[in-house]
Amino acid sequence: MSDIDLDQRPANNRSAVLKSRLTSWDSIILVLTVLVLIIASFTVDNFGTSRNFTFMVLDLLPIILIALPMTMIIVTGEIDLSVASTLGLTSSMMGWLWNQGLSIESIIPLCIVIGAICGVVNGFLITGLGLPSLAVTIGTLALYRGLAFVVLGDGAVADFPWNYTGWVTGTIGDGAVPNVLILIVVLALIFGIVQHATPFGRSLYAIGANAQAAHFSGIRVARTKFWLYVASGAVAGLVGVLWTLRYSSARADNGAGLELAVVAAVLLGGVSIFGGKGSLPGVLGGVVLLTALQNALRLEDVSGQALNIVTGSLLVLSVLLPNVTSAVRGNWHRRKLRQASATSAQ
Amino acid sequence: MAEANARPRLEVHDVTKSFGAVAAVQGVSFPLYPGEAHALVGENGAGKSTIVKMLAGVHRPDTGTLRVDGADVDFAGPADAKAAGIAVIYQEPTLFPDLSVAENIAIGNQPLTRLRQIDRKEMTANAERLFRRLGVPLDPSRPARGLSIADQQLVEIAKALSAEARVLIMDEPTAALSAVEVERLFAVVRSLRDEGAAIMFISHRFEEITALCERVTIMRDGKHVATELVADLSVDDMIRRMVGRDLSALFPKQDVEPGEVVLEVDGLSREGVFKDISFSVRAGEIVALAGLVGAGRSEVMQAVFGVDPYDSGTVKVHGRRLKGGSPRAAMAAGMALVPEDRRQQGLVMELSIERNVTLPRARKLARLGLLFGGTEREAAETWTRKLQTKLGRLTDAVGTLSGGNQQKVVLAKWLATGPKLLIVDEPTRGIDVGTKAEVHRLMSSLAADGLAVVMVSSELPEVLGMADRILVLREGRIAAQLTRAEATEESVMYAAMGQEVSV
Amino acid sequence: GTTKDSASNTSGGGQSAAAADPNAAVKEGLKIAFLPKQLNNPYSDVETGGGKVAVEELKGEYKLVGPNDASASSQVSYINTLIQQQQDVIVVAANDPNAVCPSLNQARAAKIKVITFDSDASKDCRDAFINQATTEGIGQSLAKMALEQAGGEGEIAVLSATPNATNQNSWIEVMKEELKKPEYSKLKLVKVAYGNDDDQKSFQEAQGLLQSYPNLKAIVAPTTVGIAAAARYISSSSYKGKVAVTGLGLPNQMREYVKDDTVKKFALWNPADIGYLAAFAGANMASGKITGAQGEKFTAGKLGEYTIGADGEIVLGPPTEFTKENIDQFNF
Amino acid sequence: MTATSLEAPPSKRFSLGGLLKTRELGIVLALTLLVAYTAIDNSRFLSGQSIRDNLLNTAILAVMATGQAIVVITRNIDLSVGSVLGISAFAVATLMSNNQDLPMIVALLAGLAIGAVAGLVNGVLVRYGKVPALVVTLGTLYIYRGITYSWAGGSQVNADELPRHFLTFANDSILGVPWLVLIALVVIAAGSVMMRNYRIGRELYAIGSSPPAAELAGIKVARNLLTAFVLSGALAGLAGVLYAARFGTVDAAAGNGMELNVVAAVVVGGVAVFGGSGSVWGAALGALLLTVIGSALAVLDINQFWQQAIVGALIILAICADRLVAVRIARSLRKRDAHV
Ligand SMILES: Nc1ncnc2c1ncn2[C@@H]1O[C@H](COP(=O)(O)OP(=O)(O)OP(=O)(O)O)[C@@H](O)[C@H]1O
Ligand SMILES: Nc1ncnc2c1ncn2[C@@H]1O[C@H](COP(=O)(O)OP(=O)(O)OP(=O)(O)O)[C@@H](O)[C@H]1O
Ligand SMILES: [Mg+2]
Ligand SMILES: [Mg+2]
Repeated sequence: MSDIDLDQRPANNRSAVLKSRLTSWDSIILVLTVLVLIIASFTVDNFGTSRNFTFMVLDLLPIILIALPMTMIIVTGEIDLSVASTLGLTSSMMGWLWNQGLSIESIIPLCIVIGAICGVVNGFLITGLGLPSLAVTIGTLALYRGLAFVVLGDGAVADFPWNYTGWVTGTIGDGAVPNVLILIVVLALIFGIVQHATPFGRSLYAIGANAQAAHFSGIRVARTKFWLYVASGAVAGLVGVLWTLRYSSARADNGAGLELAVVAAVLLGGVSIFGGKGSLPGVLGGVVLLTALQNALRLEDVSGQALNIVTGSLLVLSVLLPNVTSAVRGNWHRRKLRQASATSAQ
Repeated sequence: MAEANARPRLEVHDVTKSFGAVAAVQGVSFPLYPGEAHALVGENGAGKSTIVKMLAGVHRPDTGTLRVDGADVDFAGPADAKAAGIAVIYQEPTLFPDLSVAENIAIGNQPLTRLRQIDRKEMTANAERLFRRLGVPLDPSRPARGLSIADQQLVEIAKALSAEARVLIMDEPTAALSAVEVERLFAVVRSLRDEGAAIMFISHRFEEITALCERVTIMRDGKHVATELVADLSVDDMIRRMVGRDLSALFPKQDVEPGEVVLEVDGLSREGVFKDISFSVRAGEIVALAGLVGAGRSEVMQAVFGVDPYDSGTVKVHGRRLKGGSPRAAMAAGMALVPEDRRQQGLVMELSIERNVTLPRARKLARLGLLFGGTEREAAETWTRKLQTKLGRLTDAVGTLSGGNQQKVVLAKWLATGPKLLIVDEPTRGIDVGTKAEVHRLMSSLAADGLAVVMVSSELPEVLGMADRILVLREGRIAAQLTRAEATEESVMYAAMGQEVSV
Repeated sequence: GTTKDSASNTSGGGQSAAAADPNAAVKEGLKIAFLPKQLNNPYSDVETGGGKVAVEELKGEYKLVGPNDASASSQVSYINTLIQQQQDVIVVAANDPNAVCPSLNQARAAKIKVITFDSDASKDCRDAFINQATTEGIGQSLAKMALEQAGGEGEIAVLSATPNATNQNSWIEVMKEELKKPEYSKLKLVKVAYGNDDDQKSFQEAQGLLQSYPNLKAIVAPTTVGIAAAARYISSSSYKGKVAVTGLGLPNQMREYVKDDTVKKFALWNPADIGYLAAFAGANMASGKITGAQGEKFTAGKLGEYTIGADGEIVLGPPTEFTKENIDQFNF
Repeated sequence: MTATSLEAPPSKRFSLGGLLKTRELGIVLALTLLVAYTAIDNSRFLSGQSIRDNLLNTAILAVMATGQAIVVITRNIDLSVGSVLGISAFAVATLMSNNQDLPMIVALLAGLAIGAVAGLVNGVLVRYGKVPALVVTLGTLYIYRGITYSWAGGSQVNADELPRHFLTFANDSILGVPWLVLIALVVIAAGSVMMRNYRIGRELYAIGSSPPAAELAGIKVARNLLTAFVLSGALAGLAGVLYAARFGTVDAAAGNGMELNVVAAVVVGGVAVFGGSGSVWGAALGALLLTVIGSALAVLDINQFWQQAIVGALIILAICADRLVAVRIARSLRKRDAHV
């Protein structure tokens, strides 16, 4: 029975709706993000500069892009741990194809297709054969990374054309707005609209919360999940391209370990790992919060190890705090009721 | 029967419980005496299950007290209630799908060997004993996963019996059972009662209450209305006090001239589940599928709707053959299925009421492929109101509704799609009398407007009252087709059991 | 479209070489930041430790930053941070010669001097490179030790770091060339295995080598993690005394195995000196005494005078060989 | 429902039990095939030294997999085990290098204790903080590792600083069985018996099978979950000690990334990630299989670059095989219920 702990049903009026919306985790995280940005700009030297802004955008680029489809996947109650390896494989393939003499204009779409194929394999294993996604993507995590090494071995390919590598690291008209920010905004808008304002997006939540009921409602559960994995693979492929261009280096080990960072960011954004809950704005806030905080702390010479502790604590606190406050509020409410009935009895 | 002045085994004293702004229970008091069966009745959402959960230690009363043998108790959790000798059968089965049926029954007090290891032999023997007592042909070593709702309910009952409790609380244990199982259950409960246990029984079927219980507590809108001896009240009295008004005829079946054939099922088979099922349904007709629990009625209709696959046979809607295994194709052809298990199949508990109602129709409600809250809210508003659903806000999670109101949301969800063929599986399971009449009237008038209806039901009065034709399934095959005129309780039961019975 | 052949790789950045002023004084208060491949690696700790000593002698501000993992891209964020903090010198051991390039060039555009040590970045994105020894020198020394340890003939195998470690790969290349010479004709290199500079993986790779090649005479590990793991495995297995281990290692890590005779000889330069030299080169450059052009000379404290070679390379000196006799004189 | 069908025929139950066991049988089969193939290629793969090496390598993973299996069975996960191993290994190595005379048992107990505390923190956050286990342990994965890094910095405990008896513990054996393997076997056996035959074990299965039902059944969910996490932590701590003894050199990165191996072992071993089913000894077999795959690939002289890809492919194959067996069990169940 899922309603055991539903004691805190919000009050039935307009201000309560507003209150519950304001205290929902994604609004808290958005407020927190803005707060961190403002405080850091005033207190941390060099944080508020336009160059640092560019650096930050470049740092969060891979996480934020991969988080877009990952959010949907986690909302349906599944997970994709193979994204970083898909990224590595496309990066390798990009280097290999470049060495073969293909033009960069044809390599980029090809790489996205390769990423999508990785997603097709995941999707088939998970929805076609009905295997658990955590297990499957741990397997393909190893498989794709391994294939990346098979393709490019220990080498690195570095001589990508300057106009492409420069575009990824550059800014619009050499101003303060990085080129890739447009890409982030466009993709985030597309994914946001699909997730929150289309029948497809609605069905994701139903699938995550109760796949059987979704099936009974005419939602094609397997097919929906399948396409999510394809999207996840394609985006990972795109990020593989961007990653390669940003560092002008195609290597088999590119992006290793990124999957945990992405999952952490998505969870920090208030998406439930059990599916059925979460919003994209929250996730975007989560990613920005994490990156901004790390950037600021690094500028303050906080060591990498301490950053680990900060990241971990943030992750745990992000879910812990709302729970604790609501529990405290519930207790207080009950005590008030009891007191009221005690005084009225006298 | 217990003496009126005997000390109550368990007492609910002036308890109140609210969920946010919803006052589910307000100042209710009643006693449970040893050796007596006590009924708790009320409309959907009256607060019956909430009281059960307080007695079970799931919820803590906001105010008021519970007393066991005269002493105040404060249950911190279900374990405490269990320790106080209270066994509970919840409204929704709560089994462990991965554990064997025997383990499910024994969990918490498994028999132990001398090394404090679990004595599996003894455990299985226990389960077998209980099943024999209940007359259930279940294999104790099979996992609970895949049991039908009815079988799950039976395991729940066995579980409660095995606890050898001094207080047995049953929240609609019979909702999924057919007459035979109910009778067996009552026999067991009566013997428990005679051994001195206090019984609390919740049901929306009044014939069950008069058959089993000595005392009844009536609730309305969370408030206590009356606690009286059943013998002193007529069924109509009970209903009047519970609903607060008089009710009209229970089964207002309108006679309709059937139209063209809407659904044609021909030779449908699925290995191990059902075989060679053929029937057809015309517009305006209500066809009932009767049979014992486990006869495969739900499976047949799920295969017709496409949520389950089938091996051979055809399904035609309006003469056009329907692609198998695709609920979406079925919906496009104008079919709707109200499933039997609302928690697993009917609703997404975490989602809001409006989202649930519009789930199958999201695509139709979208403008330019986009959905904005307004249209969804309107559609949900219309249908939940039509079905008199008791709810707070449409944006509340559907899981916060009472069982019967959840059932209404499922109905609303499918009626909102405007189907030509409506399949309803146990449509009134857990629905109170008032609403049940409402649902029946609704089905009847929809049929009058040309809707073809297939109704799977374990409630014989409902089947007899509503159906134009009755198909009786036995062990996955059609055992008999009866017209409204031919059908009597005896003839249906005879076909269902394949032998002479006296019900 | 743009293909490999048509692409023009005029990557931006860089800075016009100003003329050197050999008479300028080395400035005080320079901000010199060290960015090793990865923090908490004992070897790079010794290197940066040397750097710290040098920066103190130079009365500068020493800073040590770095990622927890040795991946190509994780260094970039740190370089960016150092740019934001306006350091005067960045001393970096590149995890990938190209991945750090755009950032290093941004640093140089911001008037920061970039010195690489330990493992080089692309030539056109740093000002000077401190080479621990010439690639040839190390490759040859590895081949020589292998010949000695294997007793002049038989099968040998290499246990390297990651498959794409620049240093290791170039040394192994030289070693392979060397093995083609007649005096090595009886040595047979049967396999290059990779332990990814991960202790456990290296350990298991050593096991795998011995199972696949029962006649192995020696394992050559040109990485401190690999040699320690291989030595540890051999010392605790039945192969002790039959299979020799040699390569590049840290005396402190290897002392145990040298003393129990698992390892007879291995080599290394003094890593602390690398950091020391890098700090001095950076300070001299930031003070305008040198620009990184071939032939320029500068003094590096206790190490004496150095001359800049071709492509801005500064070579520390020949590696030291460690044996049971001399190992106790070293503590790093 | 006829009276004749009331007695469940015992023969059927027996065959079902037999079928259920095939879940682990699948892994055993895969293992046998792999070993046979490798041994045909290189007979030294079956030599005493090689078997010993494989068992020693499995031991640490298997100890951790035992704890992980228990947690996963409760429908939770413990991703912090790699970091717990790291913190315990470093702490114990430091302890032993500072106190050369401490007996081995103290080291083992210290490791267990450190791990248990780490596990307790996880458990408390999961249970009382109501934070999903994946989130908690992903967080503590970072936190515990960060603590180890901050404490150890770049320092390393080397073999020559550790007491001799501590180092030889890894290789010493009684009756030909190395201590390390013996400890692993004891842990696996104890874990299996606990999960199969004791109330606590069955309650853990119940919790994983349906958490809300477990609450309602009056199972002491909090106590049981804490026990599971403490066990997983303690075993990871124990693994840390074994790691320090076996590898001799310990730095702050010990056990980095190990969590994925452990989870892979558990999953390959047939423990369902959604809880409620699987067994401890299946997980141990999974650990053995993964280790043997690793060493077989090295022995078969497979190109280094292909190795990781093959490991990935084999993991997927193992999951597919497990699924196949599960589907067949389900089908036979349905057949048995059929009355058509
Ligand atoms: N966990 C909960 N959170 C919020 N509201 C709840 C919760 N549980 C019950 N309610 C509300 O409390 C009221 C009483 O519900 P309850 O389940 O006790 O009704 P019931 O009498 O059992 O009805 P039914 O006959 O339909 O089962 C309903 O209005 C319901 O919506
Ligand atoms: N998911 C499933 N897996 C395996 N067996 C199942 C599953 N669902 C149902 N069964 C079995 O199929 C048979 C028929 O199902 P079911 O009991 O639902 O039929 P029914 O006539 O609709 O009965 P009712 O609706 O009254 O419960 C039963 O024996 C049941 O145990
Ligand atoms: Mg109820
Ligand atoms: Mg049914």
